[in-house]
Amino acid sequence: MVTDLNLELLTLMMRIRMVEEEIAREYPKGEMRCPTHLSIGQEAVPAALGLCVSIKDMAMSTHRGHAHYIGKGGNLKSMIAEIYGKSTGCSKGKGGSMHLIDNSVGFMGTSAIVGNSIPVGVGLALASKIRKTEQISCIFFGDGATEEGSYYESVNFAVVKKLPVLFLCENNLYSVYSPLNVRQPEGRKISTVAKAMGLGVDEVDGNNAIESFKSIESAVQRIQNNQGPQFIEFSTYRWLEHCGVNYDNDIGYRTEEEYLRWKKNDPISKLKDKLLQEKLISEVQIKEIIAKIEFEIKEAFAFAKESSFPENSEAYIGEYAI
Amino acid sequence: MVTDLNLELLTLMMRIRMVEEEIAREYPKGEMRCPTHLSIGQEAVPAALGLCVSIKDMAMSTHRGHAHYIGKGGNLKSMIAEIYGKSTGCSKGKGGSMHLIDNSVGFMGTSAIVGNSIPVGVGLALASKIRKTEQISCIFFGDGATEEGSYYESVNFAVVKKLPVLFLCENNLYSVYSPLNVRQPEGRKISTVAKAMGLGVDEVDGNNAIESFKSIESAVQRIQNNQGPQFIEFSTYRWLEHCGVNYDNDIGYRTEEEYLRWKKNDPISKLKDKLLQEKLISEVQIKEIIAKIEFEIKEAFAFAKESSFPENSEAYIGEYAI
Amino acid sequence: MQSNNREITFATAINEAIHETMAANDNVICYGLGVTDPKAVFDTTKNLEQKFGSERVFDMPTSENAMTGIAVGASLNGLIPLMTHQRLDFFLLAMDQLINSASKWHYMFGSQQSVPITIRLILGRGWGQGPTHSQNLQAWFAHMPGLKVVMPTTPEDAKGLLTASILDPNPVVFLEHRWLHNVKGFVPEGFYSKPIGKAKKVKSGIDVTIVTMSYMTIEALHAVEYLEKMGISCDVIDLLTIRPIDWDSIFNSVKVTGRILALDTGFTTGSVAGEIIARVSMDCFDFLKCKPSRLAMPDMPEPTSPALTKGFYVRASDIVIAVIQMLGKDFSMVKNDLPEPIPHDIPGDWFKGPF
Amino acid sequence: MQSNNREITFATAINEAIHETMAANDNVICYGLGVTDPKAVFDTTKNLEQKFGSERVFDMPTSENAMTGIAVGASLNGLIPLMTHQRLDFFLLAMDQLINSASKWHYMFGSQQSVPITIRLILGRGWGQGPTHSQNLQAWFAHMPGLKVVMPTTPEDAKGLLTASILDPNPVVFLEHRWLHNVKGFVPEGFYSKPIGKAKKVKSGIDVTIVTMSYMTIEALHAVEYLEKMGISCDVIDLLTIRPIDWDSIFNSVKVTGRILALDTGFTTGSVAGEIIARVSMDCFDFLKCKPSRLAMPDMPEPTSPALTKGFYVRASDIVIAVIQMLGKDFSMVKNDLPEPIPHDIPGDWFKGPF
Ligand SMILES: Cc1ncc(C[n+]2csc(CCOP(=O)(O)OP(=O)(O)O)c2C)c(N)n1
Ligand SMILES: Cc1ncc(C[n+]2csc(CCOP(=O)(O)OP(=O)(O)O)c2C)c(N)n1
Ligand SMILES: [Mg+2]
Ligand SMILES: [Mg+2]
Repeated sequence: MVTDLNLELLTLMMRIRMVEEEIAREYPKGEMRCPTHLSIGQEAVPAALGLCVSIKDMAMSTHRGHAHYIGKGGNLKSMIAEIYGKSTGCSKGKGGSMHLIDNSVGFMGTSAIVGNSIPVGVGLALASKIRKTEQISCIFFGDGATEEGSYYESVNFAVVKKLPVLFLCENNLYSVYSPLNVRQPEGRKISTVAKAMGLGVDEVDGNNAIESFKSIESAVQRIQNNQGPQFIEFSTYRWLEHCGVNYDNDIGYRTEEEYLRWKKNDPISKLKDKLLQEKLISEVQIKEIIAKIEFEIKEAFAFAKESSFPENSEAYIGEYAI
Repeated sequence: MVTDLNLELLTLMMRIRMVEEEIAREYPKGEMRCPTHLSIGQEAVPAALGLCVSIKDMAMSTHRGHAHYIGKGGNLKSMIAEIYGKSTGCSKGKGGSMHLIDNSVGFMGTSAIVGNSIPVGVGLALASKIRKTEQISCIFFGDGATEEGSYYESVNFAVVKKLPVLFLCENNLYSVYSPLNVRQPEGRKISTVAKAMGLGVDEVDGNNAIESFKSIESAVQRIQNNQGPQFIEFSTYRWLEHCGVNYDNDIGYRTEEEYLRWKKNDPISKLKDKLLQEKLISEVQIKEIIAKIEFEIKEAFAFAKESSFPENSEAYIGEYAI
Repeated sequence: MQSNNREITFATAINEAIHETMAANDNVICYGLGVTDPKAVFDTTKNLEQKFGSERVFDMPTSENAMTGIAVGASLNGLIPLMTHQRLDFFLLAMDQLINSASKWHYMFGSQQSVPITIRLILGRGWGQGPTHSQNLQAWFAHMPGLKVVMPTTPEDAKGLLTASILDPNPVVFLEHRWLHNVKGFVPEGFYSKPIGKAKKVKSGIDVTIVTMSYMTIEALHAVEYLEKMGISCDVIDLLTIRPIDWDSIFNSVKVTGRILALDTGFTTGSVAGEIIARVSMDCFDFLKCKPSRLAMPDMPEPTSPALTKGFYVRASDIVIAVIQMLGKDFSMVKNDLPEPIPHDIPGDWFKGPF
Repeated sequence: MQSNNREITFATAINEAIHETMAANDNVICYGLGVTDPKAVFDTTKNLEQKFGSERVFDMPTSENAMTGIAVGASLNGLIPLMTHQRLDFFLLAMDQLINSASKWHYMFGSQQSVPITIRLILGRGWGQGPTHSQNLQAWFAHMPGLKVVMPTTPEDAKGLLTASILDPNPVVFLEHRWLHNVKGFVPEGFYSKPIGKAKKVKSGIDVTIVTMSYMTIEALHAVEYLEKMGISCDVIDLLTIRPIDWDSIFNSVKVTGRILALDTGFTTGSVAGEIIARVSMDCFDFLKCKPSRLAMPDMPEPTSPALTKGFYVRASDIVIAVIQMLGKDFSMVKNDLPEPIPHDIPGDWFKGPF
């Protein structure tokens, strides 16, 4: 059981990583014509969440949503096709990388506006409570989003109404190129404020998939035990530039050393090495996993590339639901 | 010295109360044609603030701004004339009761939008810091305003930049007719969250003028000693209806008992009785104070009533500064 | 629809619409500041909590932006939220959620999900509401793809259109002019709905088309009565919905009259009335017998002092004069015949202030 | 003004304006997300922090609404804040402070204090910006009393108007179209300013008046060049300021040409172009030789896929066709002669995405 979980975590993280890497390889060709925010380095939290909750539970995410979508079990082909702007995309090409959705697995959407999806996620939970559907709403957001007023408003309401919400803050130290200290007081923790607001709170190494899993698991339990909305702050780091697919340690907003330190703390290698060391997994198995993922990715990109573009007339359809 | 302060506090509170009472008496005549929010029962905090800071220090306030304006030393005639919509009003009749201003004493304005004046007050402090004017910015707001996202955004920025801001939260338990518990989690204190956000914090009986004064005095000192922005939560209570001049304990959103309990806790009687008991003041003195204030009020109302209305054409002037 | 008609106020009609719709559909919830308080948002939310319970009807924190996003989220998970704000001005805090989320969700996620929320906004006027309690910014909403925007005048239309708005699968901004809340009219009992996007001809005539909305319709009807006595007949079209606008009704009328006057409760420049003038000028150019005309609020914040709002609002007399000018007749008596009511800053004796 | 002209980009012109103005006035401060980062808001804020220090030039928390209120407060206490947002869409969070505070402060406090703030907003288009990174909502701002709204096209105007905006005693919304940032033009060195509220005739002609703004002026100039070859001459008026609008320039032109085409980068319904059509139809009715015309963005959110934005934008060919139609001539060859550029979703080769 534990072995299975480890393996599943590793596999899911590798899947996220390898998809993002393939996007990074293909992106310079200029066929994925939309702003794209990768999660390389941040795979542990989305993988852990995905394995902790069921597909009836819901997730909301941000501009940096690929990993959350894949973690929650979203259809890979539909995501890649969406980034390519194809009619088979999960949003039919209307939304692009920043607007992913797969309702069939409870991945309810993402937003390109910082902080914007947080209240939407709380609303999902309000409906879950009133309609007694027993779903949990899991809201992903970054450190920057906690500077938006709507974050506090959302937290306050969730606490007042004791809603089944799990707030997942991936603190990767940056908002675009801005380090934390120009945006938030030095020494103040996001989780401390969350706790004072009335949330149940945990803090965890977001590059440790197993610890992240445990933290989420227990938060989910607390929600299910009616202990009210929960919050977890994950420390993590993105390896590539904020938007786009390149390394950018040279441009000067962060140091190569900092990057290397975090790279050493790679969530995937850490788990893989541990499992190899403890002989819970073999190199052969890993190769098999890689092969399987590579195949899936190939399929997904082929699907996306072969899919047709939406008819031009589609642009003028969909203003209103009927 | 202490006696003087006590006397000043008492006098200023009585001034505020008696002005509000006169407004309440005159309002039903229908000549003050604008929404009007009185502060009867909440006189201690505005009086204490006014006596703690100098006129070069600045204050921003809300829809419930009469008391803050008077406390800060705002011109009484101009305020009453403004409520009557006269050209001699502090905003030339353009703003009414909810838009008071007296720049000559650092009373920088009020807003009819909940939470709206909080960031404006922080901006005043930013300029004070950058321009090295040594002014403190004092921001009055209610418990309801702490539900607005802009409050948190403002606090965060003030803490990041260590601005000379004093946040004064008058918690009177209600936002219009809504009690705290439908808006904020039971048991969570506004000051606890403020502290977690990084503010220096105090909590005080906002119906005790001397305690309020001491709390403000020490917060002002901390700001002047570069200890960063400060926050004080004052517990208090308004006696009359939210907007308008009537008692409304009968309509059902709060109990007569609650009101009577708070009425017993009247900031003015408390201080007056204490001073009388300790023989720091005599009934004769009090009568003199009352007579003096009555005279001022009479003058102010006469001024307002005798002042002319603005020319109709004034409505079309002032869109832009030139 | 029941045939049994009764005279009730606009506010009561709103209240009935919510009651009927909540009874008809368990997923409808209703919240907003003051929704459950003793004043019940000018009586429009009376008895809802008692009837439908505090899970479906509740007060909220003063958090306009998040509470709008929460409505969006709740609607994505099966509820049908109706939110109320006592003034449009407060809702400016929620433009991110209204525009970046609600209005685009259906389109940007490839028509998979819709956002059936309704936002009731009350439009202030007069009695010292001043610059930030009186803004009629319907032009903003009417400019936004993905929104529907409803502005009824009569109690009957208000009830039917609020029902339709709540049950519409799209985000609807429902605008109630404060000066209409006590206007009475015949209203059917029971549940019924009226189509969003259909204007209504409230008066037939051949000389001038008057396109109007919400409270301006009241002034227009006064004006038309006066004009009738002068032998001038107007075709009066009450828009009811300002997005999408019922262009056919407008164009058909202008093709008959050849003259158009568009009225608006908002600022003049960039008003919905301006859009109507523009479309009529483009689409009915050959039918126009004289230059089109528009009457809306001055391009100024609304001042607070009653002295400053005298003559500030568009009144029946202004409408009459605009119409007469189109026909090239004498209007020297109009201001005498139709003086501004005294006091000019309240909708009627029922209004005792302060809101 | 120095006579020494050089070709620089729009972005550099913006950067120069800020440098010059900050040097000229110690009270000017400059902040916004990314203002001090390595990308320097598309190079427009380059070297400002180095030159003027981190007290006057700084990055900020992602708190659009409060940071706008903070600008208002700072301006009331002697500073002159310039704030930047990388997209207009993000600024929707700040409508309360812009509308309820900044735009009304001077009026509602009886003209005692003014709010000299400038908000730079960048307007997105193309390259997958999608529904929430591409909104051109200038019509909202142009509707608001108390705001000034500036939308320059050329680097020279951008520099002079940004200087004027910063130093104007009123709140100014300064709109920069992303597709203009790399456009080059002659720009005087040193400090200078151009008057807000004055439109500019960028081409003189007698057949049709084209009223345009911002990036649409580029397309209009392409169109006019083509039209000239056909013997059609256009009077092209670049608005530069959309509140207050320079009506005299427009009316004077229409009185000569008798024909008007208004262009806009925003949604069609309720656009500034619509307001222009409305005013021209009312104020120049007797001069109009044919129905007025308008070209603006479809009334739809902007989709993300490049396939869906093909033909979505108003292009030179559309302008040419609209003009030719007014003159009743044949336009069958236009789409052939002026095809949409490939790729259609970038302003030029310089643009490498993603923003
Ligand atoms: C309201 C708003 N402001 C600014 C932006 C520009 N922006 C896009 S992503 C981003 C960074 C947000 O940082 P964080 O929340 O920490 O997420 P991360 O990118 O680090 O995952 C910003 C500021 C935006 N999209 N929306
Ligand atoms: C943004 C906004 N939302 C709602 C209102 C309506 N309103 C006016 S005063 C008020 C109560 C605010 O309560 P609090 O901040 O505690 O101040 P108090 O009235 O108790 O002094 C409300 C909700 C408003 N003016 N602005
Ligand atoms: Mg981050
Ligand atoms: Mg209160």
